[in-house]
Amino acid sequence: MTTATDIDKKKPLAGLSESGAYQKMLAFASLIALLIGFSIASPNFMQTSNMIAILQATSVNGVLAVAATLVIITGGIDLSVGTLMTFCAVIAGVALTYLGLPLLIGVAAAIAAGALCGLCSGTFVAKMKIPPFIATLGMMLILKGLSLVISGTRPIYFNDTPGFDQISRGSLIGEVFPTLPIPNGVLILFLVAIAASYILGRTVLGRYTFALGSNEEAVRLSGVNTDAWKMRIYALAGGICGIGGILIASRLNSAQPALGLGYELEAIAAVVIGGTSLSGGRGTILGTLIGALIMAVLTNGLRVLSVAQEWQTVVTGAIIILAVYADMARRKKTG
Amino acid sequence: MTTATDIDKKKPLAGLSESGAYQKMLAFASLIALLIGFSIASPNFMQTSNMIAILQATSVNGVLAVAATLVIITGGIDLSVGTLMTFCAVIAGVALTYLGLPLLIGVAAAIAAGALCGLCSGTFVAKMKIPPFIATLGMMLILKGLSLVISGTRPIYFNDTPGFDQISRGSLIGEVFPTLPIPNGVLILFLVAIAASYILGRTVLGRYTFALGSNEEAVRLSGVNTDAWKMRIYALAGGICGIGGILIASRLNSAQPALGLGYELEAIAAVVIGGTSLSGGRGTILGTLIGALIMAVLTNGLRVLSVAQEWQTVVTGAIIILAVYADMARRKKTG
Amino acid sequence: AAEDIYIPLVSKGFQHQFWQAVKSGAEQAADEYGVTITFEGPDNETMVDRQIDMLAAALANNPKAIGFAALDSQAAIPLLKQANDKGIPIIAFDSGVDSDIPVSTATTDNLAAASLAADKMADMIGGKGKVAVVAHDQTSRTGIDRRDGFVNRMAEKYPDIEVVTVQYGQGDHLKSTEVTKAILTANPDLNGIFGTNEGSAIGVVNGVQELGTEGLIIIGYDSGKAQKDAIKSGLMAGAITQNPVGIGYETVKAAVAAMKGEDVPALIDTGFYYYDATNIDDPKISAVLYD
Amino acid sequence: MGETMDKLVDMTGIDKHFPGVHALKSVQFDLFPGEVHALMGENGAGKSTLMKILSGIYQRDGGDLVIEGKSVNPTTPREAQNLGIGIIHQELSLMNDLTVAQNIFIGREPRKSFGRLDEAALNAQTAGIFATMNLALDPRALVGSLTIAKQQMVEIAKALSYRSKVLVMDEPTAALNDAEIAELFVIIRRLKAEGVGIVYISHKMDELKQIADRVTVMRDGEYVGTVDAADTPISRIIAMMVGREVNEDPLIVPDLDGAEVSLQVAGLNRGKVLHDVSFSVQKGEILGFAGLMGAGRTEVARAIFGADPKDSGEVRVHGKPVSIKSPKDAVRAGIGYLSEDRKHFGLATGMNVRDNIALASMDLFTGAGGVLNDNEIGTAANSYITQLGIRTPSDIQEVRLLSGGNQQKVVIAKWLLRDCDILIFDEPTRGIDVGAKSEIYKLLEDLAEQGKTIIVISSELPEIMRLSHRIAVMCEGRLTGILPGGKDTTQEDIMHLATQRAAAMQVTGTAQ
Ligand SMILES: Nc1ncnc2c1ncn2[C@@H]1O[C@H](COP(=O)(O)OP(=O)(O)OP(=O)(O)O)[C@@H](O)[C@H]1O
Ligand SMILES: Nc1ncnc2c1ncn2[C@@H]1O[C@H](COP(=O)(O)OP(=O)(O)OP(=O)(O)O)[C@@H](O)[C@H]1O
Ligand SMILES: [Mg+2]
Ligand SMILES: [Mg+2]
Repeated sequence: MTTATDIDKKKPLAGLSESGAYQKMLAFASLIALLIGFSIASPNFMQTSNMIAILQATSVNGVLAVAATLVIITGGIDLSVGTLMTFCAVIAGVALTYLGLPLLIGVAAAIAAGALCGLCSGTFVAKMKIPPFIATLGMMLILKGLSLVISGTRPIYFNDTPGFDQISRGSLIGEVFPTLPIPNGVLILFLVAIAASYILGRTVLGRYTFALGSNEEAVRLSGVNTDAWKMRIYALAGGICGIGGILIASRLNSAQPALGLGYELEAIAAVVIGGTSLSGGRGTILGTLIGALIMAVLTNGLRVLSVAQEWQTVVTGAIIILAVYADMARRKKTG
Repeated sequence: MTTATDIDKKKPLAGLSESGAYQKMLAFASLIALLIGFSIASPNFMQTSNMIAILQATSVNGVLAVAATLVIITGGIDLSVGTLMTFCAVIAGVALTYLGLPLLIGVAAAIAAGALCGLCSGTFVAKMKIPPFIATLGMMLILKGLSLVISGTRPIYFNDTPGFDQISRGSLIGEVFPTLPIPNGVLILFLVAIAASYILGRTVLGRYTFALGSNEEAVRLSGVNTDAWKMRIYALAGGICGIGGILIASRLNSAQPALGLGYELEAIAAVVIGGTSLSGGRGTILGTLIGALIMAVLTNGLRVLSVAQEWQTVVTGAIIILAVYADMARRKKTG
Repeated sequence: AAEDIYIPLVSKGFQHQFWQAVKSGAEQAADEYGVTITFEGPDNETMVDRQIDMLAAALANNPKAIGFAALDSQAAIPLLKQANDKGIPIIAFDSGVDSDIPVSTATTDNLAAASLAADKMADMIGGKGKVAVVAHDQTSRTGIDRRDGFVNRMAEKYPDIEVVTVQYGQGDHLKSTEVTKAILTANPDLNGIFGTNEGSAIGVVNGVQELGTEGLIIIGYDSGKAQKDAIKSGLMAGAITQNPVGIGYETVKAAVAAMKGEDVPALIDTGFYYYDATNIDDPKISAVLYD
Repeated sequence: MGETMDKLVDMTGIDKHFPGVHALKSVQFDLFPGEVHALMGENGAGKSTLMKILSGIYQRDGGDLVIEGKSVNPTTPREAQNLGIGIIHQELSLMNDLTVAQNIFIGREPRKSFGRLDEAALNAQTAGIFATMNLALDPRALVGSLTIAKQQMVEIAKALSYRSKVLVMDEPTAALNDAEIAELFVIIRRLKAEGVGIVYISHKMDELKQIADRVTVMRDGEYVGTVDAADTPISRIIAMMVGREVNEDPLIVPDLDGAEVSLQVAGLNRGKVLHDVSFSVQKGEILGFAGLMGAGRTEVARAIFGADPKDSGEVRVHGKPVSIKSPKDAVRAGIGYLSEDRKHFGLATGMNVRDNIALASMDLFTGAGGVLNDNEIGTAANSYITQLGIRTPSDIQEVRLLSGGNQQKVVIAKWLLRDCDILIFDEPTRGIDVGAKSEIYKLLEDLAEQGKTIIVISSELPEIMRLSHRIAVMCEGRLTGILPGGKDTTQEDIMHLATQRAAAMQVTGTAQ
């Protein structure tokens, strides 16, 4: 007490902020390295249009990765993000095309459906004590099937809803700065990321997200209704997947009911590359965004270089390992 | 310090064995319930030939699930089991068909390749401190690509290696008991399971597998070379995937280089349904076998019932959740 | 009773619109002939062993005949033999099986169809320039045949046309979109793109739309509402269509005939067509298109 | 009835079963406002279990719980909190990834509108609590980066922040040094004056006279009796706990002239935590390490053992230099290290007792093909279970189900089984009951007599003085002196060395 030295005073947030900042910078460094590498390898890579294409390619996976980040910080995992996205797209299709409801209601329905499904997963995990892996794997299959059932295994087109495809493809920014036609989908990703960041950093929900992932039992022993908060986090993640559903439906101007399987691994990969720990308790949205960008740049760059498909896969795998290794090694060095 | 008193010497093994035995029995109960349910629902379900088909369908996934169990008990995860299996099948194809080596050498090459790849993953995890999720995700992609590269994106047929297809398809049991033509693939699965069970339960490697999953740092501070043991476990799991590769290649009489993606989730699902915890430290091979059987029975039963395919997915998801829930609920009741 | 006649169709896929069209043709025939069918296929065309598990489950229900679209031409032979021994006739559809067990095969010649696409493409870009292929799969039979049919034809017949790249989007609309954009980034002077199935073709259209590229000749494969719309609006020059409904229909029809011991032709070519804005409303064409 | 009305807590006939363990057999306990009621008993007697029932974590199987005259049945920690019951758990239960302030106010964060957090208020309120505790700790520090002692202080601050009527302290001082304990007692006295009832659990007998009003003793899950702290000699309380007399043998410093120097450490450096540490220990000697919290004693042990990388320094075992890069090398060289943090570094708590005891010695039980001889492991484990009196239903009980003190004994057994020449014990008796403590002292002395080399790190000066043949004192990462053991050295001598550089470091500290 009195003797408690002043060692701690010197580095107030030592552990977190410093290495945290470093870490983000490092993932960022990998990203920059990739960008530079591809620019040198192909003169066509570094064009505004291609940069915008990369950003747009990030948008859907980025939104899903943000959702996955929330769940992963609680110490869980969400395998259902991909098929939930599809399910929400189908719900939007049913609302807008089959029922002919107004655009806003369709969008709201998709997000609400996402939140509801997230709440289901959350209930399975929190109340029924089913391990998140199984609960969300089950949801992944259920939603995959339901998307097909509801849509009648047919794509639902949004041709009757003018403006729907503009949600993702239009460019509000481009209208103001014509030289920078960044599509709305990218804008939405950033808004989602900022909101999620804010929730994580500044609200009670965010505080409990980290607390649950850090030591759930301790939180429970402190008298917090951990189940209720966990369900809310899963619901929030589900709602974000709903936004992802809107984004993809808008981009394809249709709800493709068979899509979405495999997207979960990509999203989780982005999260982990971004430095979020799968054991929970720590993670950042910024890191996840960078992780998603790394994946998108990698995929795009290899394609622009016309690397043979089979080698694209090999190189992607190797670079994912290397990027995380560089991160690890340097994090270790800086303490 | 005197007496360790009489605190219930009466039930010596109480805590552990009982609930342990219960748990296995419970997963088993879910399996039996499924079998009975399907038998009632369809007279065609409970035929010898269909039971054998179910066993046959379990064999490959079962072997992969056994491999995944080992890694999961250490507290890791192995996403590469599916593509590693394929890679090993391709290696067998190269050895047997392209190089024309003798059968046994081809089989050995496949298993050795598996062990080597497992060792790579293990090195990434143990030495380079890359989270298992990323290390094995990277390996999954690398191996997927390499399988295509090595095979020239074409299936490799084993038509020149007579007897190769008998490894999985033949039936030694059937030769002795003609009414019970259980294919060798199933036999091999059981042999692999027994061996893995033995290793987990009776050898140092197995003991460290559990210890690493329970508290790696404590094991390291006990003077154990944790890195080396972890690498061995990953290598063993890789070798088992090699056996899986032989099984599937033999069953298809060909190495299909694009196969394997998505198999990892099924294998992990079998592991978790079987009661192994994804946070490591606990798990059984018997449980994993039952988990794999539950998946296979479910898939087969729904098909025999001619349930529409989209509903099959929904029902599978729901039953996976329910099976694990029943397990959890009763485990909680029995303490 | 007629309901007892059970004919399972084990397909290569299920969710794609193409397979749904095959399914609808099969159901149509099933109605006509008063038989019960089921239609199943794995999630993607790499899952050879899953398809065999499906075949095994189908056999358990004592079918009278089986329709089978083999993912691998050899892998299922033991099971097919087993069916044959039980006297269950097998009708292959979509692509063949390396065996004489199937009594009939209802299929499209994908190689020839893709060559036709190459001819049309060459014609439209004036016999010279650069083209690319967005294919749906690197290893499946249809993926290989359509890619090779197109690429080989170009190499053989049109020396001034260069196929600059073949890339794969798994038939996933979104992935194919990104693939297309990357191809266009790398090859700004591209003249045409061939998309080898519905998802790939839509992806190409999407990618071109998002980049705002103009003057590109796009040829697609199969149909679907989006592709038809793109052709009508001129975004897409045209597409190859098979006759999926016909494939399904003919498969069941042949199965019923074989089951009754009637003679069935060893090969039923259900044909393919090139369609564009000019003939899309032709009754003959619109009959083989699906939404 | 009148008396029960005054009582804050009245527990009677409390019964609790766990699978395989009858943990509480009709136990009674009561508490008045403004009193410190000590709860004593051997490891595994059921103290923590009884308090967990009081605080809503476990449900009792039988008996009555009356709070302020009302019969209650709290089923969650929150319900107990609402009844005015706060608890400091024996095992730290903190969220390492959160800051100190965030931990303290978890579940009660100051909020602005829309669920927004008021982080400034959070930190200010935490700073306020620390001020009343006279504790210098940054509210924004990550809990995971703190030493165990500071984490313990955070737990205490958290419990205080609830302003409970009943405060349960389950071994709050196990990880604290004397100065901190003194500060804690100031807080306890203040709370007493405010009318708070305090349940105090500790294995440090000397604390009873300082702080307790009444003492209740439990043994084997049964109530033994309640006595007045002031009038009852400690030896009587110990006898109630253990069921027999415990005799303290005096320290006999052996003559080690000419004995082989078995461990020699020279010029050990590690970052900012260790500066040029050199010492040597002889065969048959017990070298004590004293120092304040954060003095770097644990760091020395970990660096020797290879648990952390060292920047420089030489280690010689039996005169021969050894290169120790990992614990594996250390164990191979015959060095064992019992960590101060058993939960994180000592035990695989999900595994059973027998495997934990054998964890460092698996190679001794490994036969051909890597097959383990489980019977031998069981036999060996059981011999230590008997020797150390580890209270467990069997050798295959999971370690996490043992009481804290018994877990500690399991770790000790692990290193005894490994049979190292040189044993470093870091806080070996943390959380161990008096009876067991004296057994462990005897054990260490026996080991030394058998020719083992022993280093004991302890924050309890009496323990250091009771055991050490020589006493090494550390301060701020430096070895400030080595004192002879026995009567010639006083506590003041040790404290003098332990604080020697504090003044100097304070200056450099502020200068930085
Ligand atoms: N959850 C549990 N499951 C099974 N047994 C338990 C459980 N919790 C405690 N026990 C057992 O109940 C008995 C009492 O344990 P408790 O933790 O109350 O002891 P304690 O008096 O606090 O000991 P210590 O001084 O070592 O902390 C011990 O034998 C312990 O092994
Ligand atoms: N993992 C760590 N990373 C950085 N610094 C550490 C770490 N562990 C301990 N320290 C610092 O090292 C110094 C000594 O550690 P420690 O408190 O363990 O010493 P000690 O003398 O063993 O004290 P005690 O055992 O009483 O806590 C302290 O200043 C502490 O803050
Ligand atoms: Mg206790
Ligand atoms: Mg220490």
